[in-house]
Amino acid sequence: MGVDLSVKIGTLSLKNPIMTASGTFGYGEEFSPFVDCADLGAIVVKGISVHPRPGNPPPRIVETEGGMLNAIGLQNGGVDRFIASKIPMLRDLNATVIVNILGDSIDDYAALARRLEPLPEVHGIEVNISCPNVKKGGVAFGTVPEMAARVTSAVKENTSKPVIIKLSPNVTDITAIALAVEEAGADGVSLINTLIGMAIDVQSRRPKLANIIGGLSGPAIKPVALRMVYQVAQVVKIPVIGIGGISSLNDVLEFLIAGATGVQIGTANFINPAVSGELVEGLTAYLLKHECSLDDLVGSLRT
Amino acid sequence: MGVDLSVKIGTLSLKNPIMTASGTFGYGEEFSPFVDCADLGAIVVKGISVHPRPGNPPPRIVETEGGMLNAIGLQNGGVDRFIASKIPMLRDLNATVIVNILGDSIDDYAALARRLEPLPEVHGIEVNISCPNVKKGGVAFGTVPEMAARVTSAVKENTSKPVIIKLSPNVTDITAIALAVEEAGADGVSLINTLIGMAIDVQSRRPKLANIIGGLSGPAIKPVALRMVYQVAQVVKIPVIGIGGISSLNDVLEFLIAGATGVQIGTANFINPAVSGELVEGLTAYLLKHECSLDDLVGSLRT
Amino acid sequence: MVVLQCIEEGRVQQNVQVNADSFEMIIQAPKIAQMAAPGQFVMVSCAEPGRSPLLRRPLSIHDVNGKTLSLLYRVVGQGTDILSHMGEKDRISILGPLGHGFTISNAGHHCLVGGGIGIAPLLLLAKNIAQTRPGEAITVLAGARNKQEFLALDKFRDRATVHIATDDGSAGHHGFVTELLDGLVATDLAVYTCGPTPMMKGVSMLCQKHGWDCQVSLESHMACGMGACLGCAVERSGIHEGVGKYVHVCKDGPVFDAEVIWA
Amino acid sequence: MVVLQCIEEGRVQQNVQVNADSFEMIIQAPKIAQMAAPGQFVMVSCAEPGRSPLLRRPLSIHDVNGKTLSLLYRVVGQGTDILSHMGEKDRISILGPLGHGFTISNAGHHCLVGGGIGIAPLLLLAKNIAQTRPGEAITVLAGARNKQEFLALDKFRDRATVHIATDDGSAGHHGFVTELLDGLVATDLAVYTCGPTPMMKGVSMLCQKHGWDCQVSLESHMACGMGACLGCAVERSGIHEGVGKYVHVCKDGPVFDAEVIWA
Ligand SMILES: Cc1cc2nc3c(=O)[nH]c(=O)nc-3n(C[C@H](O)[C@H](O)[C@H](O)COP(=O)(O)OP(=O)(O)OC[C@H]3O[C@@H](n4cnc5c(N)ncnc54)[C@H](O)[C@@H]3O)c2cc1C
Ligand SMILES: Cc1cc2nc3c(=O)[nH]c(=O)nc-3n(C[C@H](O)[C@H](O)[C@H](O)COP(=O)(O)OP(=O)(O)OC[C@H]3O[C@@H](n4cnc5c(N)ncnc54)[C@H](O)[C@@H]3O)c2cc1C
Ligand SMILES: Cc1cc2nc3c(=O)[nH]c(=O)nc-3n(C[C@H](O)[C@H](O)[C@H](O)COP(=O)(O)O)c2cc1C
Ligand SMILES: Cc1cc2nc3c(=O)[nH]c(=O)nc-3n(C[C@H](O)[C@H](O)[C@H](O)COP(=O)(O)O)c2cc1C
Ligand code: FES
Ligand code: FES
Repeated sequence: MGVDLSVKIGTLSLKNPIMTASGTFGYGEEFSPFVDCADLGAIVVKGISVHPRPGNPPPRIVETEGGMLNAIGLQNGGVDRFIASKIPMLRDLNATVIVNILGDSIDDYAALARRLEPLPEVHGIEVNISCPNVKKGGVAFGTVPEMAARVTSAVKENTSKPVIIKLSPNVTDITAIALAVEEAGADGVSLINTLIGMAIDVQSRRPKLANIIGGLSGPAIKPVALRMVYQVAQVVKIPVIGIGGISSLNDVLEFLIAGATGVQIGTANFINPAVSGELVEGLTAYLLKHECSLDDLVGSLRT
Repeated sequence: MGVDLSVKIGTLSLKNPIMTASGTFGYGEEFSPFVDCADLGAIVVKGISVHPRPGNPPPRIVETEGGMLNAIGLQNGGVDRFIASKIPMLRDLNATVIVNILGDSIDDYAALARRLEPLPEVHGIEVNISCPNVKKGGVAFGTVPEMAARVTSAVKENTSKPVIIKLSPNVTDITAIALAVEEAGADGVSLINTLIGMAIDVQSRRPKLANIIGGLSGPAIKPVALRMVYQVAQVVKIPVIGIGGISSLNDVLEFLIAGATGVQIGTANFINPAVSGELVEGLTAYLLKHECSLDDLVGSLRT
Repeated sequence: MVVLQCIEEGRVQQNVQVNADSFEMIIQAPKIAQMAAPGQFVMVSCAEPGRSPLLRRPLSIHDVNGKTLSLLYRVVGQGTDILSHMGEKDRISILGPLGHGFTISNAGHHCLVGGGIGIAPLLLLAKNIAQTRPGEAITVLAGARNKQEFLALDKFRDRATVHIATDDGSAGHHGFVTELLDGLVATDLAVYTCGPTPMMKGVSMLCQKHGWDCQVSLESHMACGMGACLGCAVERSGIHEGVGKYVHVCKDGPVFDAEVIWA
Repeated sequence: MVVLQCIEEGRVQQNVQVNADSFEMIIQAPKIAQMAAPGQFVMVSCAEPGRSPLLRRPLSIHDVNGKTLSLLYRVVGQGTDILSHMGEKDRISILGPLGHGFTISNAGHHCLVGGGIGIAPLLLLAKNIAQTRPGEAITVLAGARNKQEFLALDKFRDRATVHIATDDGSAGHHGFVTELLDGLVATDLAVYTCGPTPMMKGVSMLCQKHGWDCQVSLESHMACGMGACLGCAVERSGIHEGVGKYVHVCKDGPVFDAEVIWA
């Protein structure tokens, strides 16, 4: 298309900056009628843990104004089953695949990195240190710089693949976490994961989610995500991947201008399963029309 | 109306749990065509500082999906002017008045409490601790438990009026801050203040707010506010006042069920200036219809 | 089973009120209409992408006629209210057909049990059975709170014997539709049901008692409708380890063998 | 100055397209219509309270006839797009009348300078001057990008002499409307202007040069429209301490003496 959209995250180079966000795109296959995953910068698959997780009891999702709450509970079949049943399919998709991992302990993260290391189908690892849904695990790592750094080192020590640390927005100072994981060797950071929220059914006086609290996503959180991406991009040297309420080309451009090297599309996949592919085309057309390169755009905020 | 809606915050007793949120209701006068302020639980007036503040340059507000960003910059005429020009008017409104105060230093907060102490028209003080502590390199008082506690004690030492500490949601653990200010003698906590957010105009590549970042309010933040109110109500014994995206009776009920003793209406005043009065009527009607008392409702979440 | 699906910009052909709170919308959507099978559903947009209401709404495919698709829906909240205000020629984005629908049983007698709006997915099923199994008996048992609430019954009458029950006795049997089912004398019977959960549970219990096979069409809140978000989980009957604990309504269902859910 | 205002559930009487991207909406809103003064505005809802688009939209009062109010608006985004789709009998929540409008000067000759959609608030002003100052000269200078863009000119013609200017020369003076103003030979002139900021600034500079008094009608993003949120601040001319640094368009304005803004 006569315009270079490629971006680099550590040693990994992506066709373009448009990725899909973990947990919102399954393992890609469901979307094949709508997107050719090979056209995307990368697909980030649903979070994988060492052992299978049944996930939370229903109800697991509830709509809110401009967004949605989810409490899936990191349901997944575990890494063995992922390798056995999903990897072959991912190979056929021909996509750049980033595997999102999560654990209850540093050892879990290390073990997952080790298991994925030999697989050529896995091009990069995104480490979820921030999922708000499970009482155990997740949260703590993402909210304490030292812990976040330790997870990062543990993963880095066990893989040669580029490692992206996915940051939690439910913190006082996200730049402190970002700097800590950069220091610990992260090849990139992605943000934001969901904001912790809640909804109540007034008639029954029960939480609308069986898990009581859940993760808020969608356009409602975009202003918070954009602010955090801007703040983090100011302080780190590694690539920043923007996530949060991105649904349109304009949203993508806002995040790039704020300093993101790439973006991930989450909740928007549910509303329009073809959106990620459309955004690749839209961004290409925009750059052609305005005769500008990605570099011109990234971090070009005028203040 | 044959139903008791009164609630107590420290020594202050309010007609009902419906208040207006600081900065969204002016000093009450603007709303007199729409609400009789005397019918409300209280009106919380725009934040007051020791010295006048011009506020931020425009643009100061931008709409987002389900919410709005504001960067007013705490514009106010200073405490002297407030006492000279607003107090007489507030006296005539016959309303229960809570004055919201803000400062750059512990001394500012103490000074403000002292100046307001003699005024019978001031029934309570709400302390906005989301402001940067200039001496401490601009870290917001509200983000560090010790600083929040020190502000609280400083204010308590200088007033006999009930003191409500208004908490910032931009923290890792809001319960830690809540416990710290309770320990320091706060009579109540109100939450949440705005989430920090940002928006960018893609065409000009400039921030949509001259201040770059601003505070996100409105329905978009309701799930986060409700979650924080629920968490704080679990751990403190003092009254919790819920704030964040409340526009309807259903919203009010959600916050009460989550554990709030009272609520404040903010952004919704802009969309319907009569909303606060309507919510008092709505809540009254609801309690009558369901033959339940406020106590039955508050904290009645079934989990 | 891989289902073909697409997003189609449908065109509203008509949108008529059919009772106090329900509407039938007929939409030109040739692609989806052509692929649709009984018991499948679609996800319809109620706003521009990114605008609220944010999520698509799942609605069963009520009927198909050539290039058109019919949805029978009850107005219960913001999204369905927006739908009810749509008019001729309006565009509506439809994702579908989705999910695993009804499997027509080899039993010689088919009994379709619908409660309230649950009748919606049963029409296309009845048509399909009549067409593919000429001569086989089709019985429709429809339940409603009252006489006024019944939907689409006439469309069933020329292909099935229809019995009705009302909670208030204003028409047909005074009581639950399950009581009508219990009264059926049949050995070689297949039951297909959609409606309120308690009713469907009752139906499947009866079927176990009588040894009839039974398929139930479930509901659950959905974000994606295509197996990606895992939001639509419902617990399986029996004890299961790990991921096996839940099935997903949008992909494994919405139609399940009753035993999978209740046993 | 205390302005009386209210929230009124207006009723759309008609909503007609008047050029490529603009509409005129006539609304039955007797209370507001009765209170409205030239240069004031209303805040209209584009959605149910609490739904997005969340904030009300500020629109000038273009005209008033008995119990009806007229709004002349350009479709630029989501809110105005929603308005443009409203039809007869639709309800629309209106807050107003708001703000400080035009003050009719004692000068014998009144010049109304409008650019693009900025013509909107000038009609009611022209009518008002004609009515309260019979015999005084009214000149309207209207600017637009091209011939097709002009709005409401005919409504001015029977009360004022109208001169037009277009950027592309497709009608009237080929150039800026400010050039027409500069060409006016008058001593006892009062100028009232609304339009793009650069134009209004140009107008007020000219007025200073000629010694004419000038009132400008400003725009600013607004949340409340009634002086409560302080969101609509614009900087005052000159150096001012503390709160004096800004004026607020919704309350101190939208109409200001030009010197207050530019000097
Ligand atoms: C597979 C399937 C098929 C369905 N078929 C039909 C049908 O043919 N006719 C019909 O009238 N209804 C049907 N429903 C229910 C229908 O989806 C809901 O009534 C509708 O989503 C309500 O949306 P709302 O915005 O009007 O209500 P709101 O309460 O405002 O919706 C809020 C949120 O909750 C979700 N929600 C609310 N109720 C339900 C529900 N019962 N099931 C799933 N999600 C819900 C909405 O999708 C939305 O995300 C079906 C549901 C499913 C899962
Ligand atoms: C006092 C006053 C009088 C006005 N009178 C008229 C009129 O008579 N006719 C007319 O066509 N327009 C008028 N405007 C401008 C009009 O308010 C905006 O065009 C409109 O708000 C755009 O809303 P939107 O949702 O279509 O656009 P969007 O860009 O989607 O709006 C996004 C947000 O920005 C705000 N916004 C966008 N543009 C403006 C603007 N120029 N001024 C203020 N807020 C803006 C909107 O209110 C909304 O909150 C007036 C503005 C003011 C302040
Ligand atoms: C249903 C759902 C499931 C998710 N699962 C995961 C997950 O397994 N791992 C993870 O790191 N993030 C997960 N997320 C978070 C998203 O990847 C993304 O960070 C968040 O939704 C914000 O982006 P959005 O507003 O575009 O959706 C999930 C989000 C949703 C809505
Ligand atoms: C325009 C505006 C100005 C505000 N000014 C103040 C202020 O001066 N002091 C304060 O403590 N909170 C201030 N707030 C925060 C509100 O009081 C409230 O905490 C927040 O808006 C969340 O509630 P809401 O979603 O109902 O608006 C302001 C909010 C807005 C929108
Ligand atoms: S709705 Fe997303 S998996 Fe079923
Ligand atoms: S718009 Fe709120 S003060 Fe002017």
